[in-house]
Amino acid sequence: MPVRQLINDPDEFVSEALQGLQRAHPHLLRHNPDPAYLVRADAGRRDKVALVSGGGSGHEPLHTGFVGVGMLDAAVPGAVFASPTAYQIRAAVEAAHRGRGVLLVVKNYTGDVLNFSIAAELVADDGIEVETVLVDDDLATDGHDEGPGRRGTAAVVAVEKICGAAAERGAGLAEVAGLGRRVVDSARTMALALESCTHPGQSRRSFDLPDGEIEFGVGIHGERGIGRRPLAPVRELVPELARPVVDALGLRRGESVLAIVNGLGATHALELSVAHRELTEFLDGQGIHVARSLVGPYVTSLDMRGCSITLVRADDEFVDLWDAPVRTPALTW
Amino acid sequence: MPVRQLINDPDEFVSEALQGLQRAHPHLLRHNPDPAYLVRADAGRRDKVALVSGGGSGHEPLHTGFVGVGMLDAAVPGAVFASPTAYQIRAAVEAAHRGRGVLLVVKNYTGDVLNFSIAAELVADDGIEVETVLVDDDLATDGHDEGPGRRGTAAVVAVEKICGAAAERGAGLAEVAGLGRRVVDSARTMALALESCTHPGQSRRSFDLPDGEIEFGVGIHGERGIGRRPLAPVRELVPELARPVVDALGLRRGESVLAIVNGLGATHALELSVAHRELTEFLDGQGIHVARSLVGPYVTSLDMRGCSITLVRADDEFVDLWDAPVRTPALTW
Amino acid sequence: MDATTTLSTRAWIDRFIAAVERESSELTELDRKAGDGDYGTNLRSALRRTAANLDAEPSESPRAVFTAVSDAFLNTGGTSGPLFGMWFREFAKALGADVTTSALAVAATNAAAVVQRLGKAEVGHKTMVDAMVPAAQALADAADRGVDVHTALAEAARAARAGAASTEQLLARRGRASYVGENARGVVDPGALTVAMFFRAATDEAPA
Amino acid sequence: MDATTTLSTRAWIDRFIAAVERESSELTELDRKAGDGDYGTNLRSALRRTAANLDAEPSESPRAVFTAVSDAFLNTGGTSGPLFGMWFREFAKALGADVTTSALAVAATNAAAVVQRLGKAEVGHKTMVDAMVPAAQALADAADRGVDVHTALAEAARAARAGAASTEQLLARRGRASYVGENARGVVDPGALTVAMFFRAATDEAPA
Ligand SMILES: Nc1ncnc2c1ncn2[C@@H]1O[C@H](COP(=O)(O)OP(=O)(O)O)[C@@H](O)[C@H]1O
Ligand SMILES: Nc1ncnc2c1ncn2[C@@H]1O[C@H](COP(=O)(O)OP(=O)(O)O)[C@@H](O)[C@H]1O
Ligand SMILES: [Mg+2]
Ligand SMILES: [Mg+2]
Ligand SMILES: [Mg+2]
Ligand SMILES: [Mg+2]
Repeated sequence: MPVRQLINDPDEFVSEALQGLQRAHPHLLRHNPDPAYLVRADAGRRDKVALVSGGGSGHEPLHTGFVGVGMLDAAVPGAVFASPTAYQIRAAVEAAHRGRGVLLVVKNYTGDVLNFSIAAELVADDGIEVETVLVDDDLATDGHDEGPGRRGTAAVVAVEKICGAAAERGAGLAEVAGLGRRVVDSARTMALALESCTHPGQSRRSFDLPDGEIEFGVGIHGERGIGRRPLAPVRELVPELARPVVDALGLRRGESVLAIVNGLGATHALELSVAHRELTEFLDGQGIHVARSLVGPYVTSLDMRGCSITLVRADDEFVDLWDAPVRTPALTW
Repeated sequence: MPVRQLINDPDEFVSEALQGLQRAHPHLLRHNPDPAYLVRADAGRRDKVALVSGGGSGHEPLHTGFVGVGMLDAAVPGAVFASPTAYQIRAAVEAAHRGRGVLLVVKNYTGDVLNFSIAAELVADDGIEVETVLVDDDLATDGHDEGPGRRGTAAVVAVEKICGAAAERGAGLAEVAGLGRRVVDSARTMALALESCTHPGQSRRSFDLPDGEIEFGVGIHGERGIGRRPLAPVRELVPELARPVVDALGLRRGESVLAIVNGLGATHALELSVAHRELTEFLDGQGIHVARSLVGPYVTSLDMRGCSITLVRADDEFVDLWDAPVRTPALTW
Repeated sequence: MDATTTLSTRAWIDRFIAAVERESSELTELDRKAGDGDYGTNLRSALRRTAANLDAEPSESPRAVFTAVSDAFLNTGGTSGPLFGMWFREFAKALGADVTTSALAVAATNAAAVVQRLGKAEVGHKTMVDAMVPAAQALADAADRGVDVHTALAEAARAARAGAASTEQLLARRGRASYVGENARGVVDPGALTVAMFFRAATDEAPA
Repeated sequence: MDATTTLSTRAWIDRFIAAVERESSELTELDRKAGDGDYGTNLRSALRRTAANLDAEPSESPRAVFTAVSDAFLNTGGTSGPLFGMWFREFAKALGADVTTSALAVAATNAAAVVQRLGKAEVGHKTMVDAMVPAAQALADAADRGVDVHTALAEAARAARAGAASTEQLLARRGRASYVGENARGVVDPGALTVAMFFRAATDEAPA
């Protein structure tokens, strides 16, 4: 018995969702069915550095929900939890290019890195200037010297927002890329799951948790985390997430951060608001100032329950670009 | 074993969430802890009709997420699924009042109707002009002549958006109230649940569904609906929801609607996008034009899985007010 | 004679609170049989808030005392909270510095009318209204006959008690008890019983 | 002599496709033993797309044929799809109107280098690289010696096959097979085997 979902055919799930999203935002988005990508409705105007991101589906609103003014120019979705192809990415980059080069924002996963690198070579051969920002914020995967490095998770939202704002203001490719790398260097994330997730059409969650335990240090593909911990009140769980992030960034009293309290999919808004309250209490206690917060399901892992906490060390430039206007399906201000 | 949630104490859940929401939007919202309500940060300027709504919690972002410019001036949250008190509502109305009267937007539930009516009398005695719009869009509860009438569900978002825009533009109380009643008359909703919800701190879902069945015609308080139906592909389920709505409104070929595809809590964005696709396919087939769509979790029922579909017969005035700027935690354009 | 300096409103409310504290589990039991079982809790929390309000701003003025009672009920959940809040509010409005029989008659008559308007219940629907209306009628009769406040309130208490008792054999037409059909028969409505307790407390001795 | 009109690139690819169709379940079986079991599916879907591309725009030019192959692989998932896409792309770049031994040597050398750069695998890491590098070396040697295309490709095929066979006893250091540790020992790497099949197809007879 597959898990109950609003779905037709698992194989058509992503492409039907793209159609549905485009139809909800016809003034913002254009949908190319094959190869599949979403691009800004006003793509083609030769006026700015274009931002392109993508990756496996199942993380919505990331990335498709961030296409629009002040953020992404195109998003390239793969199948659920699977990288888009290099060919898809190349097509999206070509559609998104607005004459001033393209920034690729790539979460650090083997398939994404490979396909985005290849796409970067292909379009460079076609004469489009490309830079890549690799996002690797996930602290749970830190410290393995020889492996693929830290995974990319919710900090990608900050990278896309801040770089998107700079591009919209007219910054050049090198500047936007440098900014993105600075955001990556300034950001770390830690996540926990109260319940794992289910692939469309499958009948079982990706892992089961014993009574009274949570999974600590999860990523966004339903994989196990770095360990089991006792289920505890959120006022204890949030500091367990935030403390290592503060330490890894070396944040000190008096510093400011952008904070992202991200729902992993099936976490209710009330829960995320309470988690945000606990985060502000914790950071207050550390003398760290929350300059801006983003609270909601932004980088999901299908129907996983739980949350991640991302902190980005914030200077005035970051805050200013964070505050700049943005108009996308999932983020608008 | 209570359901796994990011929670401290069920009794503090709502008030801690209010704090967390306010801290995420300090420039938009002010939080009054006792009696509990949220009010626009710029409340008190004597310049417009004020809109106040509220009801049980557990439906977030409704109503607290809609406080801000161009929508609500105050939201009054009760405990989970329980009405706020008359006293709370009175305090919120007094804080929200901006010199030109107050519109109360009330979902049709016994407790809400009672407490909002009482609050209306109390503040009228205090010399504040008040009008009430009762929202009763839920088709599943239609046709019981003697009972409490249709429940109020997701159409409340359209009422708050459209009335909020008119008030922001300077319309008078009678005009805003009349507009609200016209939206209510033009709107109907139907919902289905794939899985029921769990009260904070409780260990069981409010009802269980047998394999292969869904609950049709649910409301937003975890109560059973009007019947079981077979779980089917979303391309069949969405017309089952939309067809009775089209019929009840007597929508004909060539007419336009505002469409709300609302997630009931734990429904993933991909699923809602696919549901929206199916809705546009269905309405296309009926010759009905979707003027605007809103797709997302707007009126939730804790962690229920499923969706509701609301259609609002749209004229130019509705579309124009729908498009007017809004700036709230959960709705901004 | 109509005036009374002997009736302290504050003492009346204190006796009422004490009576409810004694009976609250029985009241809850009635709501459990024909409702959702939270009645006693709702009522006690309103009255504890009342006591706190009165202690915070002590006053003997009937208006101030009943305003404190009304505010406390309006700050309480359930169906009974707001209805009692509006009921007591009419007492605050109608009673001046002194409590008179005719002012009580006006208060109780307006109060029953407000509750009926808001709750849409008639006598015989098995609600608090079944005690409120006969009590108001008794006070109006007493005012017509010019009897003193103590006698009038004793008559109101008897009428309210009879009204409450009459609910035992009724099927409920309003409130949650209306959902349980025949199962509500044989159960006195706790809201009506509370109204009777309130009037009884007016003329009782102070609690031990 | 170096030029060849006798080697039809299109026929070469057709034979390669046919060979993969015959062996795809064995290839998948190898990936199941030391990976996630989708290798045959990934490869077949790329080659079916190749066939469709070639049928849609028939061409005998080596560049056009290898571009079609490359595009199809770049449009395919998995790790092997994009790596093979970039590998074949170097063949498209290096081969002119006629296929020569020296052009093949350039193609295979650049192609192996691209795959190594992107996949960060060395010879001995138990990947497709273990067949690509010796094949490129064989073609470079053949070009130095000035041997004809058929002979050169036959030498490349032998080198690739030996390279693929060498993976059987290795522990994997790249790709999913690296997650299974000792369990990968005894399993030939399917990517390397595919490279050998590709060179073998160059000089084979057309399939029956
Ligand atoms: N429509 C109504 N009008 C008047 N009184 C009512 C009405 N509905 C319920 N009541 C009263 O409220 C009492 C129940 O109160 P309470 O337990 O607080 O409400 P709830 O049913 O919301 O839990 C009933 O005993 C009855 O006297
Ligand atoms: N880093 C790498 N460099 C070169 N080849 C690799 C690398 N990783 C894997 N491969 C090749 O890819 C093959 C597996 O391909 P495939 O099954 O499509 O990938 P996936 O592991 O993503 O399912 C392996 O047999 C190996 O030859
Ligand atoms: Mg009750
Ligand atoms: Mg109750
Ligand atoms: Mg594989
Ligand atoms: Mg695979």
